[in-house]
Amino acid sequence: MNGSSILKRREASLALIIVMVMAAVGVRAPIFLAPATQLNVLIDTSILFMLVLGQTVVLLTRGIDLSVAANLALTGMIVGLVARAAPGLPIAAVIGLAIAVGLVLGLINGFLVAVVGIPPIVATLGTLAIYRGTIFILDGGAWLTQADMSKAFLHFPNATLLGLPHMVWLAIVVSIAMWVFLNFTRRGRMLYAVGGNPVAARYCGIDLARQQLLVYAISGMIAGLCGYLWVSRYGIAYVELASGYEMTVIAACVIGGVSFSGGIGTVPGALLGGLFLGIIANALPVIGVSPFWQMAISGFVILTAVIVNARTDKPASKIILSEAKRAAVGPR
Amino acid sequence: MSQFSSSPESGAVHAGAATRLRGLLLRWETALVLLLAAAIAVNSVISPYFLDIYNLSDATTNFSEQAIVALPMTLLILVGEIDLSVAAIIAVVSLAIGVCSDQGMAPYGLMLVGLAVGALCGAFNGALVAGLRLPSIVVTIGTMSLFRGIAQVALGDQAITNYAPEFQSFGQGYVVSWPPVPNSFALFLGLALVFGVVLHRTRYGRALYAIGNNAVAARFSGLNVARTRFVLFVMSGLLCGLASVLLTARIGSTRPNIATGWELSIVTMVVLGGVSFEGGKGTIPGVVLAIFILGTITWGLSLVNFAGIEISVVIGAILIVTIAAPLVLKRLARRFASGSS
Amino acid sequence: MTIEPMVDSNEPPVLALSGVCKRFPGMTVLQGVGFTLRRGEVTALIGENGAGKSTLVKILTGIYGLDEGEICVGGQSVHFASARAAWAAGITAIHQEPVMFDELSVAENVFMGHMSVTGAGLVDWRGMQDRTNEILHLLEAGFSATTPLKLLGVAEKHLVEIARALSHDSRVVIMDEPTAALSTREVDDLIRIVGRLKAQGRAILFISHKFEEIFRIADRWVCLRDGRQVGSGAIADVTSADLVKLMVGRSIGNVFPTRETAVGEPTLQVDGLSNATEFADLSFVLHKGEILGLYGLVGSGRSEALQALFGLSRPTRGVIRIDGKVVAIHSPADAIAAGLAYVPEDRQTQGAVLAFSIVENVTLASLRRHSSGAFLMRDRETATARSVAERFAVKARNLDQALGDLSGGNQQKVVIGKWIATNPRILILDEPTKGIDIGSKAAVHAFMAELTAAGVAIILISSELPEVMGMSDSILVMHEGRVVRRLTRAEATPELIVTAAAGTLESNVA
Amino acid sequence: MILHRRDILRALSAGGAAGLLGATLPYPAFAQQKKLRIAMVVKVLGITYFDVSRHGGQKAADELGDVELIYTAPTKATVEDQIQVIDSLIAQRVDALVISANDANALVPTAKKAMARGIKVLSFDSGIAPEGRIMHVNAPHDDLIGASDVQNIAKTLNYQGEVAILSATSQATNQNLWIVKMKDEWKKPEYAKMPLVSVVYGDDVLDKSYREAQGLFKAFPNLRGIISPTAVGIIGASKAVGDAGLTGKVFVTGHGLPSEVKPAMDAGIIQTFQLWNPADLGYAGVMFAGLIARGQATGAPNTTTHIGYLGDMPIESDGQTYLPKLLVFDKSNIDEFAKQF
Repeated sequence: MNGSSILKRREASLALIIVMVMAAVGVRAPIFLAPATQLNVLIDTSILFMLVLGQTVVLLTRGIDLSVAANLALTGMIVGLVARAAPGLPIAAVIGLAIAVGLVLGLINGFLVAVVGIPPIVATLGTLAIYRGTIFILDGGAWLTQADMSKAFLHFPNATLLGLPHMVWLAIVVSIAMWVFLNFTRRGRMLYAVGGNPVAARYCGIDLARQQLLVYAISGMIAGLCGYLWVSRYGIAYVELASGYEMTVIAACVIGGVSFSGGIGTVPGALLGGLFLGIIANALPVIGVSPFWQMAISGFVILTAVIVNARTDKPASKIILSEAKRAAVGPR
Repeated sequence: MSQFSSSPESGAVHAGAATRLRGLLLRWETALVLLLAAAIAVNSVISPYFLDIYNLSDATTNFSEQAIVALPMTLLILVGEIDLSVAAIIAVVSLAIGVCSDQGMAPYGLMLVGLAVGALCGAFNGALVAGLRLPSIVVTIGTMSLFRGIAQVALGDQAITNYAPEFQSFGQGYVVSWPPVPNSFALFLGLALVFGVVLHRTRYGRALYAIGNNAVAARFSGLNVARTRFVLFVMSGLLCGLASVLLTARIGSTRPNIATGWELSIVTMVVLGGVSFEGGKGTIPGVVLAIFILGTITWGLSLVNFAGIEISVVIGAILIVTIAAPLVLKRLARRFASGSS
Repeated sequence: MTIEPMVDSNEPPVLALSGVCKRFPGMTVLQGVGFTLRRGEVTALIGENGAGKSTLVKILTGIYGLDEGEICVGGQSVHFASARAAWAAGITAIHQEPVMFDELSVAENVFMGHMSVTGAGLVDWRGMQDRTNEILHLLEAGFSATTPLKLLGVAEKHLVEIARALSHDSRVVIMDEPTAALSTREVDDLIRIVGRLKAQGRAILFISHKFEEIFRIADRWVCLRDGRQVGSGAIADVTSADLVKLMVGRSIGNVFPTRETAVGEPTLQVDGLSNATEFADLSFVLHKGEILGLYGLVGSGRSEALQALFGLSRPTRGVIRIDGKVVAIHSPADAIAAGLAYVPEDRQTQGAVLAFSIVENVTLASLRRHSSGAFLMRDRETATARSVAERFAVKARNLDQALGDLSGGNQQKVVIGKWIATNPRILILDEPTKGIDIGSKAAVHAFMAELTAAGVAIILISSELPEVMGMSDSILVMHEGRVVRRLTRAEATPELIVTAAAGTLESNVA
Repeated sequence: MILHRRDILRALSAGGAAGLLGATLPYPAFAQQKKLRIAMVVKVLGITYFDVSRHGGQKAADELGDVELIYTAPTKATVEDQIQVIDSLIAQRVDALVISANDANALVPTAKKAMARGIKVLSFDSGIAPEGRIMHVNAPHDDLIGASDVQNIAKTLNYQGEVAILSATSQATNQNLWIVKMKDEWKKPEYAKMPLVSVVYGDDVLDKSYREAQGLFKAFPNLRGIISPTAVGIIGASKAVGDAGLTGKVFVTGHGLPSEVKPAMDAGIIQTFQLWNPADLGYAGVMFAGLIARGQATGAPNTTTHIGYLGDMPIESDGQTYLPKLLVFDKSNIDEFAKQF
């Protein structure tokens, strides 16, 4: 594996900060540290974990997917409508459908970016509007509620397997799959190459367009899966579902040390970024701090993370003078 | 490639051939003019209420504040930066105005406070981007949360609403009564003129294009790249301040969710105007045309009672199609050229 | 170094090109190119910039397709759809600027695009690293497979590129100006490695502007001019004068202009210029009409020191006097105001704005002089640009043509013209002729002579010994951030300069 | 020069009639059309509650005869978007506007502009400040609602245990008023063993409401009841109770649509909740608007108007009329109402 210790140090420091935050919250409200609460945090953050990983692969190629939340909402609505029309649909089919719909929406982004050549931010800004609007057009703006969904449909995410809800299991599976993909497959390593130096990647025979199609497809599939989970977990689907959530996802990536300039970012880092925001979101209500603080805190943390990352990222200035000579030069 | 001739005729050669770049932009703007004409024509057909001076005047108020912020955003994207915190700055400024208004400050004072707080927020962004050399997209995603977060923390569970009528008239008044030109629209037109002249006629504008195309070469040529970036962020903050004053005065209310999502609408205006994220490409006339196109389409569709979200679908599609069309055409042309040879 | 090439003339050539043509919309860049590469032979590909060498490399590496002609590998006609196909056929290239991945490890850089996988379909990290270490060992590299690339210097990155070529077990290795960014010592190392590749029976296509190297290592040569192949043959049968004549289509007499050395009074005095890590105690006096050569290996701190002088970075110490008065230079703008100009080393990223027209490039450093108030005066700009274009004989359709459309040499002329437009009294030229063709080179040298005659003082940074020695009135040699030798034109010999630059100690320039 | 809006209004009302006529010249037919066009503008599209009120409005339109009802709303519940929607309706020269406001004060200037152009402006459900409307059709009296909310949870909990309120946004006018009235009711001695421990805000966003409810369980381990006087909050709260396995320990009540709340009631998380009939609100709003536009009612304070099946509705001195009855749902009637809305 890439032996860059800087990355590891960054993740360690983020983990440390998270532990400190948890300890501080724990002092104010010990219940926060109870296993049950921690499990709740984990459940609550599972969707964010998966979305952050999807966004990470896109960011690795110097892209961005602003349409994740819209994709999630549209997929959720489509799945919900299908499930309402066919209540007997097995849950595996529902999940398969969600992933398929998400994939199609992701491929649309991929097509616009990789084949047509539209800058990712513009393409996904456009599809963000279109996907959200499509939800409205699909159902005229009506809400789908629990009453429209079958028991099985609603039950799945929270049902447990070996003590953990399915939702957490899915997050774990996606995380491991993504970790293996990014570290142990040729295609995964190629993503780092494409983002790190697109020209060099081309010289290595890597087809940039195919890599781009791939990452938007991955991001789309994950968004689709999360669309079903979101809708079934909260028992609701509507136009503004998860509105603006793309910014939370991107913020988690930034905190997790995934670079916008491509080629830098790891699965553990991204997960820690998501965990951080998840903990903040869950801790504030527990310690009785107004939720209005949440946004300001996450903004502050993003800026701190960026500044810290920039510090550790600075390439060490090329040292030409030998030690002794430098001492002689030194500042006056 | 022919030998550059140093004879006097070269002047004629020069005058006859437009810059490749400029030629391209010219075509982009021509396309925008056609699009605008089409939008106006369609609107006049689908709604009998479209061509009405009062209605058009009302229509401008709904985009003028965003359009004002689109001007500095154009310059920022032109030099390869972006400010995603604009809407959040509007919220913070509105908060500051509200707090001062509750203290009984006079309307002109409120205006100054708005501009000052906006510029301050911009300076904060600028210091992080230009001073610490951080990527602006990340910095402004951070300040976007921070600024709006501050507004949320400070406002908590209240809205500030008791604005003096004199202050509200900034946002609700008209420069002249006939034709009824709202203050905000007049300000936008004036600012667009200033921005256009500065960008296209002065050495400061040339410097921006140089930085956008190659910041390193610009720095090596003696341009102060860091200071320019800083100034642009301050400018962005300042005009967000102005937009916030106008918006707050127009709706006479400050809530933490004021101007939510505006950053994306503003970026859409700029991108549709032909400004490229790669930097160094784009014009003010292009952006102004894009603003009119978006305003016209939005207004036309609302006149036939399209829902806002349906309008945003149309706008999203127009954005993608207008950006994609030249790319696809270029590719087709290339294929045709290589196919025929 | 006495490795005999293993040439067996009965074998089919490793690579054979015939009638290769490539067109871009509106122009033909290659026409009727045909030559062969043989096992264990180094073939030098020479030609002025814009002659089509790079295009040919891109065709051979599968980046471009070709419009006409045929490429045969080992006697078989091939068609490269991608870089991968070229690899598969056993062709790899080492590019002029290392094209690599800073964030990844050396092993990944070597194997990117053709990583081996284990039975489970996962990347075989272990095997890949072992293989890389083997190759690195062969190349006597001082780093390992797991080293992050970003920690390596330019020369080491070239080693990684060579390791990449070896990892493919390539039959054909293309080297596109591999020595452009290397110091003399590193060039020696490279030539040794080329010798070893040759001994292993690989065919090498070596592209260079430096005849000295070509005559050291090449067995055969192929010359391109304006996209056509104008000759080929054995190196032993030609002289450099013959090749120059073929390349430019005319003979160039004396390479360096003769100058009346009329050095005037001191204009720039630098005293103890230092920063913390890159250079220390740089002191010199520059006179009007003088050319001061600054020689040193890449990484000796010469560019860094002069960039600090020009206000691009902050020195920690040092006094700068111009015409006897102390000046404070905190930014390039201050430097320009003080009468300095700096033509940077890297034309593409530091010198030129490629999307700008010739006019816009020429006036970029002197916008204030070309405007009235804040407003730009198009007429004034055009007049300046025209005078620059005429003075340098810039080849272009018109003054509004984008710089990116011009050849490298013409771009460089415009970049130098940009600085002339500031009316500098002191001109710093950092590798002004690096990677440009002979015609442009001569134009630059002639122009330097012209300027000094007019009293302008010039500092010339160059890695090319003949250039430094041919142009300079006096020479400073830098090593590890310090001036280790000061020589007058009369004293300077290549041996003195090279030994001084290499330092007394065995230095490892990373 | 900045003209005050008052000057414009004066100019409009004096010379404006002529101007308006002039502007309408291309389409004179529209000015003379007798058919009444009433626009119903709600807070946001897609809410069942408002869809039900729309049905009520349509019923009123049918009963009035020769009325075209335009039902519209922004797709985001922000006042900026709502202003844009109202502007487009003003431009279409509807005869009356019936609005449920996203911000009481911020709509005033736009509403005034509408009235200056001869449009009758009423608010319903969520009011516009008095100077911006002729009258407001309100839900049942706040004290009635507030008291009933507290009584509902008290009945469920048998007057014992900690209770918290999970509201919509912190600025929501209605919710804040009800909370005040709830607190008044709470002062009564019978609630001594049932303290109010916290008021939190879920912003009418489902996942936020859900998380706030979870936070309540953590912060108040002895919590027994949650009052959520908002249709989104009540769903989020009951989902959180179910998911946390607290069914039977923590009970929820508040306001919601029977069809949406029924699953939670079936699960035993909710025993009783309440709502007025949103159809009645829409019905009354459109009916009043139609009658006022036709000059058959004035909408002035202290007058009484006969509003179809709702009977005589008095407008009180605050310019508001209140729905006469509140619906309390429990096991006995939920199935019947769930079919309706």
